[in-house]
Amino acid sequence: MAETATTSTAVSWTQHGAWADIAQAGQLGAAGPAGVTAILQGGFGLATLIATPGGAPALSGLVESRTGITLPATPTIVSGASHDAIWSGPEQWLLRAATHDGFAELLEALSVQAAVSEQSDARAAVRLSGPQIRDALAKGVMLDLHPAAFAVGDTALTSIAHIGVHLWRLTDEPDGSVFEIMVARSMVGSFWSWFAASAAEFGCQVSIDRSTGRG
Amino acid sequence: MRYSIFSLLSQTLQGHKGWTPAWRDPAPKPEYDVIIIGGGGHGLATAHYLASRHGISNVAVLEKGYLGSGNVGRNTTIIRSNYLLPGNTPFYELSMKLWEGLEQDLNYNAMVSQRGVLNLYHSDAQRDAFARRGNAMRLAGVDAELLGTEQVRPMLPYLDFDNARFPIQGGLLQRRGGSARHDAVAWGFARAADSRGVDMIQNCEVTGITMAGGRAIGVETSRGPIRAKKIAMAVAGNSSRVAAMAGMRLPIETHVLQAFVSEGLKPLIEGVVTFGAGHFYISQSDKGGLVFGGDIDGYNSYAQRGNLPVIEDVMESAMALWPGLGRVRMLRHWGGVMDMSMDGSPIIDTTPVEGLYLNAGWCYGGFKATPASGFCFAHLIATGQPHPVATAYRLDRFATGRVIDEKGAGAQPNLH
Amino acid sequence: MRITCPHCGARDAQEFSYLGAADPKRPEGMAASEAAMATYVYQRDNPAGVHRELWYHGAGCHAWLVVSRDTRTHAITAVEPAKARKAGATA
Amino acid sequence: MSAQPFRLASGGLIDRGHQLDFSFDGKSYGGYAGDTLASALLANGVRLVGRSFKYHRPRGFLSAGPEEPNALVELRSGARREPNTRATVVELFAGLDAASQNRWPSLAFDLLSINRLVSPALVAGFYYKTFMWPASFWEKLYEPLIRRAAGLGRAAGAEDPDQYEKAFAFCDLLVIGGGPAGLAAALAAGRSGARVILCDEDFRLGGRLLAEKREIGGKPASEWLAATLAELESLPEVRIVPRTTVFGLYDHGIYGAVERVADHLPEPPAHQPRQRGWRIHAKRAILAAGALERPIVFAGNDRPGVMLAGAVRAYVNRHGVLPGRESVLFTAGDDGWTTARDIAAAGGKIAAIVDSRPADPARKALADKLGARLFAGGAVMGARGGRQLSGVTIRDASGVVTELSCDLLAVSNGWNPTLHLTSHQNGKPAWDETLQCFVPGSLPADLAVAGSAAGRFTLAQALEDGARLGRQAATEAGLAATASEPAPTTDPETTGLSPVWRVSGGKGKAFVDYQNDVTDKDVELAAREGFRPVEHLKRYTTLGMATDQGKTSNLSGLAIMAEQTAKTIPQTGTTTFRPPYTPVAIGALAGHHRGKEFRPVRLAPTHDWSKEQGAVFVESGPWLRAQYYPRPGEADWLTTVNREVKAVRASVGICDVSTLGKIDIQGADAAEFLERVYINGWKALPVGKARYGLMLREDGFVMDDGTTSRLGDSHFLMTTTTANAGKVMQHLEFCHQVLWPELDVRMVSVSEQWAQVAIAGPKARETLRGVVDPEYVLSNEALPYLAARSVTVGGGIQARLFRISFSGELAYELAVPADYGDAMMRALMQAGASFGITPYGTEALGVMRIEKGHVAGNELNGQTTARDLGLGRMMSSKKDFVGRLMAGRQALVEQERPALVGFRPVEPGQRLRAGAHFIGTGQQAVMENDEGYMTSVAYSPHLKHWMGLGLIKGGAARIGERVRAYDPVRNGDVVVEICSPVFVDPEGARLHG
Repeated sequence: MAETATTSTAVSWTQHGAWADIAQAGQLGAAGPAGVTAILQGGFGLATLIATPGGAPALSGLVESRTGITLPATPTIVSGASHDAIWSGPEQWLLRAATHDGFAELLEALSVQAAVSEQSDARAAVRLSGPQIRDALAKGVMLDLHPAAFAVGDTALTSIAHIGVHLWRLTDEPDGSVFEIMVARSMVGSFWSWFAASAAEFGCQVSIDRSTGRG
Repeated sequence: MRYSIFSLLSQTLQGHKGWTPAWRDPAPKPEYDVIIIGGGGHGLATAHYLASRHGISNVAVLEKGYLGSGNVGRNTTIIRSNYLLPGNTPFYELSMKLWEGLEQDLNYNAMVSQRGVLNLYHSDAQRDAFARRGNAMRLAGVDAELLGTEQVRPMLPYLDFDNARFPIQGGLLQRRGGSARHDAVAWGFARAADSRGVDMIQNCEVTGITMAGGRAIGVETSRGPIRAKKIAMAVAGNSSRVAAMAGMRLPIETHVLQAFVSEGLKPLIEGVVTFGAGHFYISQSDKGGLVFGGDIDGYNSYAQRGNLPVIEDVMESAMALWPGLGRVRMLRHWGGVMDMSMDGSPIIDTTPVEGLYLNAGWCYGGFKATPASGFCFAHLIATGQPHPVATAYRLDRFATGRVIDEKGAGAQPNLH
Repeated sequence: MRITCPHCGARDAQEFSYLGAADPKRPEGMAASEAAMATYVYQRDNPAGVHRELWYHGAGCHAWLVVSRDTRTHAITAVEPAKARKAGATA
Repeated sequence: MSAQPFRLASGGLIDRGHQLDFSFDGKSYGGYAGDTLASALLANGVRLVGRSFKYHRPRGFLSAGPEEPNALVELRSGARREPNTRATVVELFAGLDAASQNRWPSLAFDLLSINRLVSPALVAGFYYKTFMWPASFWEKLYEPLIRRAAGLGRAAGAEDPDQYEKAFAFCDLLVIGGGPAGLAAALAAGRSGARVILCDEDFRLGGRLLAEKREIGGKPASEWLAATLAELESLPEVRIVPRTTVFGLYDHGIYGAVERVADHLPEPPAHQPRQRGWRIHAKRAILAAGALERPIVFAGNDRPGVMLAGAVRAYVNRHGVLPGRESVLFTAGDDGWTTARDIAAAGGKIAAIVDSRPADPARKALADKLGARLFAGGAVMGARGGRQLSGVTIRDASGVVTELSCDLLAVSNGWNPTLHLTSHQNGKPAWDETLQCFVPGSLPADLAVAGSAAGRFTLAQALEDGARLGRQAATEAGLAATASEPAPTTDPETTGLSPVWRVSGGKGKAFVDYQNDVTDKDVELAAREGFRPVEHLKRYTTLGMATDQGKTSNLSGLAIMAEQTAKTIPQTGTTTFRPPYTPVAIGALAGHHRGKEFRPVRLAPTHDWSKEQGAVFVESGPWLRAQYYPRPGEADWLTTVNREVKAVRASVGICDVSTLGKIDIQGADAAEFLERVYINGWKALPVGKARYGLMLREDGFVMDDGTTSRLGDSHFLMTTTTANAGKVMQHLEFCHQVLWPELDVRMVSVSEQWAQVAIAGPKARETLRGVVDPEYVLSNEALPYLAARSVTVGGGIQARLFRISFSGELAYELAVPADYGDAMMRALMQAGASFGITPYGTEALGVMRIEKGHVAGNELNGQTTARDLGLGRMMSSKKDFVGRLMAGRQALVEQERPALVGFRPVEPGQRLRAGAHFIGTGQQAVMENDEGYMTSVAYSPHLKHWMGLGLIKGGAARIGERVRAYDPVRNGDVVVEICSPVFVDPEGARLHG
């Protein structure tokens, strides 16, 4: 058979995001005003950057020149207009872009100063808020998330219910603190099972961030 | 005095006033033929077999606390000989045979109870690994049966067969496995050894090993120096500390293992059941308490206590195996210090120091080994030769590569 | 137990996995002897007291740490990254 | 509904407007909100609630709290049945259903009470001395009888229908106990802004204040309590958690606690757990758990109606229940007199007060005022009665014996500090000669003890300790302390005490440990037989081993042993306590993790697609993988797997391999690093090529294998087995950070980023052609065996293509970003539709790898060497690598080590099984003749017979020889022929096609 017999255009290469078939929009648990709000994230670009030995300042400078943000030296997240740099180990970061546009080129440019590994599809992310979000998270997070102990911009690699997570605190919104959690894609089902059980007593409003057309 | 239903009835008529101490409380003599350091199960058993099988009774057992204060009194009382490797199986089977005759040998009811040990498996690969072990047991003359779920279900109807994360597919059963009353084992050996003239010396801590010409000739203790022709160490989790007194380093780390008991319940479970998809094993004592445990905490410790992560891990496994345990209450938990060897198997051997003998590395399997450990250690001390079923338990096996690694976990004690 | 990771801060010991003694040094290179390697792999001080030991922050930053901990009380007196220690030693 | 004949007309912290109906042993009763099951039963005149463990003696209520040894019931029914539940701490709810336990057929007529007839023989340790003859009778006869008789309540066994959860909390100060000391501590610290958590096991805050008529600041204590609670409520950083028992203290300031979220309700409300297990991280803690009252050992001291004096006060003052019509007080100190006063104040009759201390005019005057006969210097020698107390025998100071009728005997012998948590870190309590009790000994640096728990028994001391230690904790947490206020004044109290450990001379059994039926005679026997160290005493007599953990018995036992051995109590031993403080439900510590949620499950990015295809999934470590894809009409799994294998070998199949570990390794020294972790060479591997690698543990045995590709000069992609992905990552980090930090090597797992699929079979290339964008040439020349390339698929989607094969066929692995995994499978199915493309699962994968003699998990079992697996020649002799030296040890290189070969049944129809051992033909099946074992087997549809891989002594040198595959545990004994481990296409023609 000739190599050209079939072409890939015959099938539409639809993306099947990490949250597909895991969680749906709507209220879960107790009815009434939701104590917890969850917004499932998708559509972002994500990559691991590891600096060459002693090369962290240079890498940070390069990242800054391209994105306007520097790389944090401590477990924090630095957010810019379109990118976040999230500490993920000594001299190691996750660089997140709001969209995939130009992301591959950015990574290509950074690879002169860093080991770059694309992780865009490797994590599921969820943004969490609401008056009782800390009570819900306390059922699995082994960290002190009190506002004084875990400030805006703090990040932590830890585990919840035997599942490795990366979590951080974003800028407060009018109704309180906002957290974001990233979890390995393969375990998002078990993560959600834990989260749904933990948030149920407070009522949880779940929505999907479709701003980027994915989710 | 001899124990029997007749002595019990006769004492009952006398208001139990005529019972005598189970063992004497002698002061240490200046010199013995053999000193056994450690009045736990293995040390006491060694004393009993030295006296009863080898006629060596000028023996002192030196115990820093009270008799049986080590792991023999803080384990989950399981006895079994379901081992895989040829270095182990005959040894544990000898132990099982000694358990089977222990009450008559000691004139003491240690409540040896062969209600079965069932290791559950949860995958085809695990089934095949268990078949390999079961077949090895059969080759060594040990009883073993491989059961499917259809046989396990009626035996243990409460287990989670239908909604489990790791479904139960069957189990490897050793019907002759079971349990024994742990304290009674120590007391029975102590009483039997005492009756043959062995001195059991409590509150006597060894603080040094006296050397002369490269040879161990005695010990320093909290009750003064004592000389001996042969000095035998049976100190489990403290093996490295005592060996260091003779300038030795051992292939051993000391770890904490926790154990748990529930409130007393009417009979729920007959034998011993182990969960193959986590670290968990459970049985029920004659008093009704569920006795259970799991993995070691996983770090070096002499503290005799553990921490919540392992406690929670054990409880999670308990619920995963048997969701009806949710409302059963854990009454007490405690920790014992384990002499974890680098390949997970024990050492019964002479040492580079002449006159000094080593019995160590029992990991968390020391209780079931108690009779054979004492039997083989006594044989080694008396004859200078390893007992035929304990020839693999050499100290030099780590250098030669003749390791006995049942789990294939490598040189990392907390994985065994 | 809580271990204060020099990178991440105080965390439950559950986030870490334990390897063992930190002080034995691997005999490196083709000239190393089998006996020396066997000692490195198998022989341990196993002290009842302060123990320098390796822990891996597997659920956190993936750093290997050298923790000084008293095996009698579990009290931790120092935690340092293994990488820094080695770098310091060879510098 | 019956009236509540023992309920006082007024008073108590109960809501008389809120009646709650409940039942006990099938009979209905009424109580009030605020009652415990115990107080409600006592209000109804029910005093017989249980039978004892060994002698089946009738038992009632001794206490009003967690120390209760006697009043254990089965609470609820069906799958919610909770045995051994202390009625004294069960909060009453409407519809509560409880039953007595350890009796048959009924509580009142318990047949096993005939044990009493033989009880003289059933002394401590009797079973060690008998049941030895004949040997077989122990397990066949005696033990089953003992087992049936032992145990108390019946567990449900069936699945617990309620949910549990865990939670983690952090605070500056944890206060354990919500009595006056704890509340004062929380207030003092809370006012400074400290983050405080206060846990109390009771459902109502106040501790002992609830049971007493006391004054604080010149006003009833209830006013202080209300004001304090209100202020605590107003402090945003103070959290009060009632119904929560702090059960254990663990390392580094971590406390275990259980919150009974819904135990006071018939069933947990929707979305609520029954209980919540807390792990509390506290910078400081204050133990303010109060004290437990001590009974006195005398004959008949277990009769229903003999109660602790403080418990009587609790029932009277808190619950409005006077649990007797005619009372006698037996006290060794001042505290007992309060009970007499409160009984009298409630309108009760005090027939007599027996005070063990010498005559004292003030006490005489008080007794007169209460209308009670006083026996100064006297003792209660015995208590009479069957199912309930009917009278007592009193010996006065001169030895004259008096018989009195009564239905309530309140016993007061001082209090033991509730210091249990101070023991949990190996702390030893210290004996206080003045107080005649054990007080906390050495404490962890971050724990302080306040009030009665420290042996400071007065209310004034409790308030003072709490305020001082609370302030101190706040200061130590770095907060500015508030001004120190003087502790509020209290009404006066005296604590004179001269404890009485036992009264001899009475008739009948005198109990030390009620629940385990340990008597004073048992302790004497233990002393006589040499079981004198306190641990021997406990273990020999079972003293303190019951569900109450000796809360009311340990000290009496020690005291009697001390008396027997002419020693003091501290010389005899100390009472130490192990966690938990009170028993903890297993469910609460497991939380969410049961059933399917026991451990997280990992799903491949193609999972939904496989599900759609009807796959059967199998647990593979943490993963669920597609095992096979049955089609309608297929008789069994083997039919399906045979079809899948045949389809691959004949045409093309696809199988998800996303679960393999993938580690991105970069850096100038990446190749050097691989040289050191793998046994084979890597420096010469060209960019764009893959190579099979094998790594050892440092002890020389095989750790893992996989294919590693060179994507760039300093960029490799390592694959690991599914099972070992995490372990290998940890190992590589170890090698880098600990062994060779000087190397420039940087690695990160990218396992989750890629969906990877194997496309195998003669039509694999043509299928792939339909998926990979046309500009990439896929010919054998352009993309030879072991090529590794970046390509695009679907019109520009970045992908990686590897020409590697586990099946021995022409095969590729294609990896795309995980979001496209689902689409990749659909595109491949469409591209291969005309070839009859077939999805296959792990079973078919396994068949084909065995047909090719590839090793996998069953062979990489941690006990095998590279040589054992026929891979010894891969070991480089030119470089050092992990495991090199240890792999050269004598025992690892011996010729007689079992080595990998293939096996086939001599009778082609016979089935092989992994785990069978090899025995030489004609040899006996004994251990000495054991030559090895079968590691993996499968049915080969290609060969049309079973085949196996295995390790056998002599290995390949024995090819052609026949041996027995001995499998007695499955009744198998098959003669097999040793053959090459490569069953299909040994020349590799298909691979390179």
